[in-house]
Amino acid sequence: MSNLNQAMIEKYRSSFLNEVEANVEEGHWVKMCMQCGVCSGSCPLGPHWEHPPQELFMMIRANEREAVLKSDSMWMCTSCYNCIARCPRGLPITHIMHGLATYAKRLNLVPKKQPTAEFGQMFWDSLSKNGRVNELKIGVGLYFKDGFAQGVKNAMAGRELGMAMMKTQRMNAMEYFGGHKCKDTSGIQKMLKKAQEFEDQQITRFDGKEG
Amino acid sequence: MSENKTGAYICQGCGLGERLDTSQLVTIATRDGKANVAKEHEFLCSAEGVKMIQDDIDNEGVNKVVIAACSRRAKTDAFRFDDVAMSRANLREGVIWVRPDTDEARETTQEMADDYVRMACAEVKHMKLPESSGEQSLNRHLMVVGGGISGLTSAIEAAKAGYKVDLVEKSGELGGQVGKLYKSVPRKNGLQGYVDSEIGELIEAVNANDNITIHLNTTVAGTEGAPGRFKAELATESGSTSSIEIGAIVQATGFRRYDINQLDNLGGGKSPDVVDQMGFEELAKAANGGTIKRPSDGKEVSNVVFVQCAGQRSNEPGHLNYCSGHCCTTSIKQAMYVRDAGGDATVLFDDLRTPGATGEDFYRAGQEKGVAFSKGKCTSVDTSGDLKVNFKDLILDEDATANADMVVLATGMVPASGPNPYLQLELDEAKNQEGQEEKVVKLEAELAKAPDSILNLSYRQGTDVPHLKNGFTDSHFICFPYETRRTGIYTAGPVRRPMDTSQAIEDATGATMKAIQACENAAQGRAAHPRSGDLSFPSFRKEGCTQCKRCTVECPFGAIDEDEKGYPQYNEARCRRCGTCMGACPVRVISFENYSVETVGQQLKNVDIPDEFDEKPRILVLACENDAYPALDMAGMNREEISPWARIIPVRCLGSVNTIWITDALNSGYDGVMLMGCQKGDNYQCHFVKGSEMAHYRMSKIDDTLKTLNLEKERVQTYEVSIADIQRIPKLINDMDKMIVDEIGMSPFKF
Amino acid sequence: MAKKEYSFYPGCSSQKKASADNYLRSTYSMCDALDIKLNEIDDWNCCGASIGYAGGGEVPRIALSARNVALSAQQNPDQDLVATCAACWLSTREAQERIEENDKVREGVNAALDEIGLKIEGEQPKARHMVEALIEDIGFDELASGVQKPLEGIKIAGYVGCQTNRPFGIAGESFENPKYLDHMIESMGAQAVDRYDKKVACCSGALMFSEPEKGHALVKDIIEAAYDGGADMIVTPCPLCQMNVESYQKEINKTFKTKFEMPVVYYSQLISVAYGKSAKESALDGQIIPVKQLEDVTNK
Amino acid sequence: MSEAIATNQTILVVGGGISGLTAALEAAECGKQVVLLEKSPSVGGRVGQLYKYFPKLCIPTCGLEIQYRRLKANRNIRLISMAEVTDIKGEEGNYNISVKVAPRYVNENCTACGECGDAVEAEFDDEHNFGLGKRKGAYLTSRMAYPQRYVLDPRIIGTDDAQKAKDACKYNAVDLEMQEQDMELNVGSVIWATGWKPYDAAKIQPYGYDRFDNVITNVEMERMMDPFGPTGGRIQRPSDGKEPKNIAFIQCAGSRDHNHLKHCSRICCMASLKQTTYVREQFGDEAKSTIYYIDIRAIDRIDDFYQKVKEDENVSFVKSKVANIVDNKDSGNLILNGVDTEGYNRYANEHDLVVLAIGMESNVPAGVFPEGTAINEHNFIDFDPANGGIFGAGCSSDALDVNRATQNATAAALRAIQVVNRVAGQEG
Repeated sequence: MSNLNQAMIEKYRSSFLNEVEANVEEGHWVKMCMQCGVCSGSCPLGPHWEHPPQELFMMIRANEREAVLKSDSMWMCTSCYNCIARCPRGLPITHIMHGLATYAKRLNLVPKKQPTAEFGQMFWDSLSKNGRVNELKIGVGLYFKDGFAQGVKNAMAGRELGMAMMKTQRMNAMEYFGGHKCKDTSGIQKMLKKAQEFEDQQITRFDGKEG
Repeated sequence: MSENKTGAYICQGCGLGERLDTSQLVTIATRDGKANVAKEHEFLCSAEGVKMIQDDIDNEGVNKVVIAACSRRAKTDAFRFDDVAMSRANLREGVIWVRPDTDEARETTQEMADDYVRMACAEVKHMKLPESSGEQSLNRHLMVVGGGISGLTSAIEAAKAGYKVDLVEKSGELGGQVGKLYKSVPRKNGLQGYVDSEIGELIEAVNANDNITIHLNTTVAGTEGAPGRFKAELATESGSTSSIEIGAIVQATGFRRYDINQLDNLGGGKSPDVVDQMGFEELAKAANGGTIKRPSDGKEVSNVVFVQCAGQRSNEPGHLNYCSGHCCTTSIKQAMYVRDAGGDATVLFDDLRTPGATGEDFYRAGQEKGVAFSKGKCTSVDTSGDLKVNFKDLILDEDATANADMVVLATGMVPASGPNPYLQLELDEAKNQEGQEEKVVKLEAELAKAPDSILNLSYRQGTDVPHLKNGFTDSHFICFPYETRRTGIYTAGPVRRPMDTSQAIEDATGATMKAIQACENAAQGRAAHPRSGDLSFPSFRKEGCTQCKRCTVECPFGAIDEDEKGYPQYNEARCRRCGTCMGACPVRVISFENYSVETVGQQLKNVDIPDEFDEKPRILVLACENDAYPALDMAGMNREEISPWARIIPVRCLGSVNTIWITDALNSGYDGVMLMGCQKGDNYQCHFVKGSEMAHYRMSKIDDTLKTLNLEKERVQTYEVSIADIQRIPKLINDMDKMIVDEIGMSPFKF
Repeated sequence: MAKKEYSFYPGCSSQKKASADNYLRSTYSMCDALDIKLNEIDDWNCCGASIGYAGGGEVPRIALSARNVALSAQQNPDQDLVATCAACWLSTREAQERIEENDKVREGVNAALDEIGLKIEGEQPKARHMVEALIEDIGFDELASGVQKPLEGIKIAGYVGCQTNRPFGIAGESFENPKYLDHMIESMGAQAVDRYDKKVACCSGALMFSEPEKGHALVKDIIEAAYDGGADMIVTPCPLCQMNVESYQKEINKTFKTKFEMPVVYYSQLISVAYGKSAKESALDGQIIPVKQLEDVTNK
Repeated sequence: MSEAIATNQTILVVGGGISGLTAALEAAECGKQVVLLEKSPSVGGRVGQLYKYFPKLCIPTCGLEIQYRRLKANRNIRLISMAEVTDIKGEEGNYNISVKVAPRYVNENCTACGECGDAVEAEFDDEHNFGLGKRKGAYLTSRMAYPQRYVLDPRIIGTDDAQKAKDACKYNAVDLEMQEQDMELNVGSVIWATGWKPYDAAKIQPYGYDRFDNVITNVEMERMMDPFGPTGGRIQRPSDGKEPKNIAFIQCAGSRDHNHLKHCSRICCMASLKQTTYVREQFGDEAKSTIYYIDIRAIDRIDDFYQKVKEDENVSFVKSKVANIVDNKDSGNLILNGVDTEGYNRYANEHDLVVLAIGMESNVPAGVFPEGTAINEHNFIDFDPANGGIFGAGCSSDALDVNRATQNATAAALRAIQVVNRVAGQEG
């Protein structure tokens, strides 16, 4: 899918807003923003956003495609839904942020080593493999995502917590060798594959004005 | 007149009986006030009390009634007697409620009451029941000037109410600016987006209505008369003239387009592809739903930038310093045209102004359609090649450039009013004075730029309706939007203030309401707002008149003309009964039946002035009946203490205060005189527009009089007060008291 | 008390020896005390949680929830689908909404479900959070009436967090100052911290794993505000909140030089204890920071 | 009145605020018979609660005084206070109106001498002051009250206080036996002008009106400025009575918001601009006002007022919808969190007092109008042929300022006159 980005650039040459509207989950809401900034002010991780949501919306309208899609900002969303609850125009901002992140990922534009993107991918991989999430494997994976040495360091630091979790029966070392999973994992995988195919078709088939 | 019979009725209720010696008041009414009948009643406003008075009117021939009880503002339902002159001595709010209930205060409180009874008796003695002047005529016929949306609305709404209308339109067709629009902003349900204009149906309805006569290619060559009896000369382009008689006039002359060439930094006049909103409408109309083609080369427009507030809300020379109110929704509408034809549209705005329910919904509709909105300040439009709009993006805080096939500048509305009538008068005056050459040059230059007259009024005070600001016609624009300064002539639509189509329709309907009301009032000889229903009107004693023209100049409403000999010619139906003419008259020949130099002069003269050694000063307070007097009433309700030396007389307007009252008061030994009127100036609150200002002007010259009398100038003070000055007004009076007692001492003019 | 029955969706964390093992155990204990029968959906799958977007697109994510919904309808027809995890509940509800409102999504989801012989059709089971079921189907008064060991003298900060509260929340409650958890605390005989400032603040959710420093800062404020309010413990309806607020206190203490040792429990534990269940049944042994005051109650 | 227009045709005006008064007076001064209903004990409505009008900073009661004088002088208007319409049936030219009149317990004998008010002990929240102060159980709604007649609070009926009021009155004006009355009116046309109410500020949860004493509404601020109001004309903090010299104004509090009122309430921008001048008036150079806004809607000619306020260096403008407010528990100050969207500046600004520029909620009731009456989703009465002879006026037709409300009410008067003229056969 690496040339999907190029394809989209060509297709929506004049308007990133149209591209977002067509391809980003809930993207058609972006035009409804009236720049009040309540979302930006409401975000718990607000200070860590280089471009807060309302500014991202403005950048989308201003055709600042690269800056938006390569941004680290929407990866700061904790899914707290404060912005949605307060937005006077009813924009599903949380979902739009998720959608932008998803879209950036599909176009391969996510900044390298974006921790939430990496973590999220591990999470997804885990659940799509087993139908359920293996907390331990993700945890360990997270420790080692930046290499073995860093991983050992992280693991040492988190050891105390790990022990506590084990002790309170809230983590099980055996999880690493199997653990919680659905019975019909193959069915789930088939289902997800089909769903993904359907979604891919949407991007390449429709120009966004449809549906 | 022997038939005059005065009845004075003194109330004992609400504590008056306990606080005052009412039997003494009866004696005073009879002895000093010369009342033929004087009675006390324990509860005068009760059914029995009122009946007692009514019986005297019916059976004893009482035709002048003095009610000595509460304020004239209270119990008006009870004390309403037909066909008698009435005066009210305010003993409750004006006396016992502003004085302490103590033994020491008893004597001076009684003196106040005594005086107010004397004053009321004196006043009523000089009052006459207003009678018809014989000028009235009923003419249910309006002239509407201007055939745009406002004028058409006015015509049809008047016709629907059963009135006849002459609709005068300068151009060859009806519809005005709205007629040139491709589509309209809806008047309701803004979410539906733009709608078909209603103007076509409206024109049809006007054409089809038998009550409406349409005059195209026609202007008003002359207008004379007054509400109920206006005469207008209509002149057609071809040179023929006709004359119509109408009861009232609605001026709905709309607006002119701001000259886009003045905005050359925004590309105005430099590229045919930079247009104003009306220009864009013309293109949209030509495209009729298809893609708009740009003027320069006919290319289909796919990207349009709308620049809001172009040459507006700005103090730069040549710009309009106001907001035209409609341009945000208009640009949204036009951006929708572009979106619907498949193009991109960006609106560069500072504050997006789409107020109300319909407005905000329309904004959302524009967003739904994908119109891009950017808070940005356009710095320039580059017309050298493809259009480039340079702007500061205020949200992203960066300089940005947008390419565009076309740029639409949201320029403002310039009111299509007539010339400011006072310019010519000012010029005439300046020419007659020495050393005003500079002013003459300036005024002449201004006049040269002035538009043609619209109404060509034959009024003494000029040809057109006065302006308030920026060429918009004058109105008391918060509570009473339709009070222009020319009674019976109502302006509506953007000539009055900038507005959109929806508001123009409401405005024109409202103005029409006032116009038909003016016809009805004129038929009855009744005053228009704010002294609605007043039947009194000014007249003058010709033999005393010196033709000084003060009255004709000072009338805030241009109601008084001059005859060929220079005598004032009153036009009762134009008059608002403020009495400014009466106040202006140096020889005191102007009066109303129930309000005159005498009715007030006799009141102040009938106050008992103790001699100098009693150390009981007297302070005359002349208080505007609309603001100062109600404030004093409310001071009473709050039991604010007021100096027992004050004697308060309500006046219709401070403009009606004749300096003779001041001189008389000082001559008869008053120690101080206070005038209380409303705020003047740009944000005037005077309901007679100029009354308070005129009073201040006259009083600025009173110092000479004081000097000749050898009196301190502090003894006469003029104040701007408001109805909310419930504590301040008593304090002003008490301060005057203190100043007299502590500083300047008693007047030497006591006998 | 009439027996109530729900289709139960515990979610990944509420599995045996998973991070909210104590939630699962206390929930069963509480339901036993309240005479509620939970019919666990057989072979339920992960909801995708709030972080799923990083790996899966819209349709795959919604398909995950749709599978659970379809299974629930199949296995437990006519029963409300009750989740204990805020994210599970939220994902399910959102998925249902999206399926209802967006034809394209419904088409895609059903195409995916078709691969495993399932389908979303007709009226979907109503997805509810456990607290919603408690409040709406039982009510505070009735909850209070069954209390055997009132939690007297215990002051508790009701930490509602985000996803149980927004965007859906509990009917009739405000987003900024929901009161239901306070009412629940009071129903159990304990005292709720009045004006707990961080009641609806974010614990950083899933970002605690990827952005721990940022997460710790948020949690620090949440605990601090509880101390400011004089709380003995925090109670929460969300497994991620519980985990985030309870388990990082040592690290937070290191970073911020604080001395936090604030127990964080589930409402289900409060109810279980107040209804006379043992410490073990109430899963008090699942606390990383021991909650002595509740243990004391169980020993009464 | 002229013989050509029938005088037995009546126009009903519902609501005695500035719009209803204007509509009633304009019609009556045209010779029409008018019945004017007012729900509360006296007319005047919202404008009677304002300290000053924008942009002239003049006094609202000044205009009311003129309207009252016109009302007192006009015999074509029958004013019924404490009256509410419960049902409208019929069609243009012939409506049957059901009216409920609440007991005032004081008859027309009342001289407004105030003895009953002095005698009664019970006190209640004063509606005129939005509950900021108290009033007696026997009271005059305000100094400007018209009809100038006392009213007994129904809550004292049956208590000793009621008897005390009765005993105190020398004029037999207190009538404790008064009952609610039903009334049926036949009219030709209806002008509906029941105005607006301030949106319930407590519903705007992030601003904590119900949690923080020092968050007030702009209508409350108007009452504070009244020299005889609950604070004696001083702007002060409800929590401690201190002078708040650093005040935040939050625009669109409940307006332009799909969680609350979707419409723009139009007046609030100008109201806040105006109120910055109050702050100046009271605290001079120490006064600091900050307006948090989305768009400043100082529309049309009065934009110059905005320009003037902008020149005041102690007034600042932040383009931002405030995200939330937390309080500083020690000082009672409030910390406003948000983002200044012009250039993305995050702020946590501390202010002494927060004034919510509260939205305007229509008072148009449900279940009163004939089926098919065009009442839009914002609860305003549209101008629509479907409405027959029923016309919304003032803020029953849209969120309007006083000028537009009076203008609109004047227009409504003409529309109603057209109906009764048509009925009388004087058609166009």
